[in-house]
Amino acid sequence: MSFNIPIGPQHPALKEPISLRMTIEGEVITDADIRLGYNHRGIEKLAEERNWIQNIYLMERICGICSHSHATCYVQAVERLMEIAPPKRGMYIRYLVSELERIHSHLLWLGVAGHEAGFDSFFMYVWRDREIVMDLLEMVSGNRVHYAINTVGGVRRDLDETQKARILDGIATLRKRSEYYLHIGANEPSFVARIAGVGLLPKEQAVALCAVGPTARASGWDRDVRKEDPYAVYDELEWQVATADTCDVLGRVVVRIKELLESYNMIEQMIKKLPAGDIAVRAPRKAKPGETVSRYEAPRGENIHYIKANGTEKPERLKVRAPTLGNYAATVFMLKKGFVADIPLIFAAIDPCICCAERVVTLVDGRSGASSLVSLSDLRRRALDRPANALVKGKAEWPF
Amino acid sequence: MLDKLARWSRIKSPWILHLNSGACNACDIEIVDALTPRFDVERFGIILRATPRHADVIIATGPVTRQMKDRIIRIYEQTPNPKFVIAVGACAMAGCVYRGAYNVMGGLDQVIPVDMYVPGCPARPDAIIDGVVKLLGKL
Amino acid sequence: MAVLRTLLYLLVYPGLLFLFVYGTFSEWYDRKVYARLQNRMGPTHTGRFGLLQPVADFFKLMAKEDVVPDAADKGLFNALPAFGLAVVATSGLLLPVWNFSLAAPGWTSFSGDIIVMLYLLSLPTLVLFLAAWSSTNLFSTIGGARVLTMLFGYEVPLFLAVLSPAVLAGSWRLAEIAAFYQQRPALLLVNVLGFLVALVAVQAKLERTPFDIPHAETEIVGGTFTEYSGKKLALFRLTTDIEMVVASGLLATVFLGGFPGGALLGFASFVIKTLFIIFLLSLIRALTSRIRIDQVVSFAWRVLAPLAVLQLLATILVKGFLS
Amino acid sequence: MTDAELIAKLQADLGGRIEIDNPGPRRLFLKIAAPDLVPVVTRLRDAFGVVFLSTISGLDLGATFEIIYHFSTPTQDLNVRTEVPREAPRVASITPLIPGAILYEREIQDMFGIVVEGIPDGRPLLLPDDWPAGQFPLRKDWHYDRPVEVIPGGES
Repeated sequence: MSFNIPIGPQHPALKEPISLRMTIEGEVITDADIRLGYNHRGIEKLAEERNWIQNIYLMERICGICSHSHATCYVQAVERLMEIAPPKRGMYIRYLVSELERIHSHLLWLGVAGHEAGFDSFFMYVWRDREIVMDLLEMVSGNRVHYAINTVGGVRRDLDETQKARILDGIATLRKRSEYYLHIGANEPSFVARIAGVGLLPKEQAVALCAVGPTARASGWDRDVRKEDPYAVYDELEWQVATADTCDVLGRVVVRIKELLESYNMIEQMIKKLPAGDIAVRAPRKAKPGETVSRYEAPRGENIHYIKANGTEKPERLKVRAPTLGNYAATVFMLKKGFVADIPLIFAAIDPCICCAERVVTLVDGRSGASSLVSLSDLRRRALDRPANALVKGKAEWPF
Repeated sequence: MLDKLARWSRIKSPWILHLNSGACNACDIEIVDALTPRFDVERFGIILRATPRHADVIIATGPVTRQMKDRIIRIYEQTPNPKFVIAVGACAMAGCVYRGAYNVMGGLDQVIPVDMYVPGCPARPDAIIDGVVKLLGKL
Repeated sequence: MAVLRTLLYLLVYPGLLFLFVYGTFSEWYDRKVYARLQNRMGPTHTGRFGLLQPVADFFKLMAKEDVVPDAADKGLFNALPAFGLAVVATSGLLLPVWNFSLAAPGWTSFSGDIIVMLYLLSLPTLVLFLAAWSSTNLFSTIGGARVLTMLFGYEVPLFLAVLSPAVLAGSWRLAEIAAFYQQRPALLLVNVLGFLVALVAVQAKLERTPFDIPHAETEIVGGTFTEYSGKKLALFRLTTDIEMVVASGLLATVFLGGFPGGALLGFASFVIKTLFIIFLLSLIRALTSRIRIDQVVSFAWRVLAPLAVLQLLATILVKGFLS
Repeated sequence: MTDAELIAKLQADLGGRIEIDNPGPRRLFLKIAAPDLVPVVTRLRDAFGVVFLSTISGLDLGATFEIIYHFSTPTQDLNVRTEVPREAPRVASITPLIPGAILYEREIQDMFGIVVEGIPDGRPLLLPDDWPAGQFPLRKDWHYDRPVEVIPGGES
């Protein structure tokens, strides 16, 4: 017989209000429906009543973990509208802080993935090491989260020699620990048993459902905005996009740890190449009429800001699309064939930032989706003969 | 003598329930951060519980969005009696940046009675621990 | 005089008072070891080294308002915690700790008490299932179903592993088994494999981390205890603590050669051996992540059961070789 | 391929139906009429490999609503723009072509009241359940009264 279990809006696995409605039979999920709107604060309406500088602080508070990425994406768009070019040193510091934020966000996610799988010691260790990055960020910007280091036309705080040295040796200890976590994440039998072969998203589905960020890269689709649309500093550093082709949660764990290691050597290159000069340039109060789209690679995926200016000091329209929004269609697809025990893991695998995406809608299920999604009866049949497609696990390294 | 024992035990083992009412999850991460080795709240006997039935102290973050309003009231009523509410972060205190938005009620005290406010955007883990300890001191 | 000893036996030593104190102490010990393994401090500010933390939890829950959901059927819902506690406490009485004489089998230690002990230890699992079923919350129903599925997984290997030393000792009486191994400590090495299997099976019985799916916090909220609060929750937590003590006591008797010496020396060896076993249980809890329900059952039948049968085979061979 | 080559190919292929402007490197804005939205998107998807839809932005220009479809490819960022009259804001749904689009179409339905024909699942998404029908927050002419805040136990 089929249950219909509601998960959320208040649930220990979800740090944020979102409501998942699952119809399950026994332990197999046959139908998924996510209802949002609990987090909708009407930011776009608020943004139209604030001038360019005030909007930076509003943009930062869209999401707590990727606050700097929203602020950077917004500031890039405004600088392009006002046609001002921030100095090189300002850009280097801005993207140094964005890489530090990527490290803190990936470490956070790694711990939460361990917690969802019930591996609390891993969660405690990873979050203990995350404190190193939080101290570095606090030293650079004064606050653990919401750094407010961006301003239109550059950065508000400079880096001196002692801070650079502290950042370098903080990164050194973190690199040692991350290699240890890569070893654990990929080889610890009971943890791998929980994440291998779970939340499957083959590559063509990832492309069809427009998945973004590590979720897409774990299915072998190497889309990274820093490579495609290098906006300032990234084309002067040498690094490569981290991908994996196992298309499951294990792949996402591996991709995120590889991205951590990439961020470490990117930061070291940035600090070595930090040019001299001032860090910001004065920005005019009003922006010329026009429109622009700015893209940024947030820790969770591609972040898009579309801004239209009408010559006054307030934006006429500001549209934000956060990365988690792109992954929701993929999540509903992944949930369809999972176990009840996998729900938090699959959901945490896309590293949902529900407050980012509170403008998101969600796909209901096969019947209402587009032709590319199978109809409900077909899903139920495929879900019920789940053991038949158990060979999926054969490919994944199965410790038992 | 019995209620002295009850008071002592209530101070010494406050079980918390984390409630996010539409926040930007910076304060939520700082609350979870308080459980990790550096700030370790288990020293004071504080454990994060999953259901409102087991909780004594509700730690809430976020400006209450209209959709979350009646869910929060329902959770508040489910918690058994000697219960307290701590509003963590500027959003839970008075709506912070979102004050005046069409979909936001502007602060937790518009919905449920709040006992302790912890300021900060986000409130630091040690500020949250200080809030919990001060609340218990008031008992 | 005998009445006084029985009263003392019932109420104080392996009775309620001792089990309550030692249960809370072992919960503190488990939480402290678990925290230290995670580089954390664990409870420190209630009493010396946080010793009184479980006591504080217990009394706080006793003083809390007791909410009974109207959908649940009241009778069962209220009676279960007390019943669970009673079952576990009686199984505690059978431990051969004190007040038994090897020659005359009295009611505290009789032939076949290992079977009664194992049966009493598997009753709390059914109490858990009934608790989940009677509080008609959706999450606890799933939790209850998981409790039973797991029961079929670990029960048989546990019985096989615990009974193989009894087969070697040639008797079903705990006191005699302990005495047998006290005379020939070398034979304990034969049962090491059984000890490991029993350890993992007890970890599953107590629903601790690799097998804590029935009350998995992140998946099905509170699991079996979602609807319980106040006094009933306190009694349930106490039942799980005492169950841990009694189960590790049973393992100590059978695998580590019981508790030699009179009342005092026996008590010391009882504490040391059970703490050693609880330490091993916390170690398993800290080092593994939770595995899914189908993996638990497949693990139990593909790994635990064959090992237990192997252990039984080894015991029979050794027994044949000895006689 | 560079922007210039793409513009040339687009001009040759889609000809009269689109006007192209190129405000910055790797940014292309294509303006098309509402009815031939679906044919152009199909053409873009099959011939130019434009598969990834980032988002759909709605704009209230007073007399008309403007809907911008932000596509992105590994080399460029194409933004297809259409206009819809305010009185009868109707547009065709592109979810059959690109499954990920359903998310954003439901959102512009919620926020602007633009009716998307053929949308597989048109339930309201973002706005709370008790939101009065017919109210569309992101329209310029929509005003709301701030929820009055009462200070607990004191003057409001």
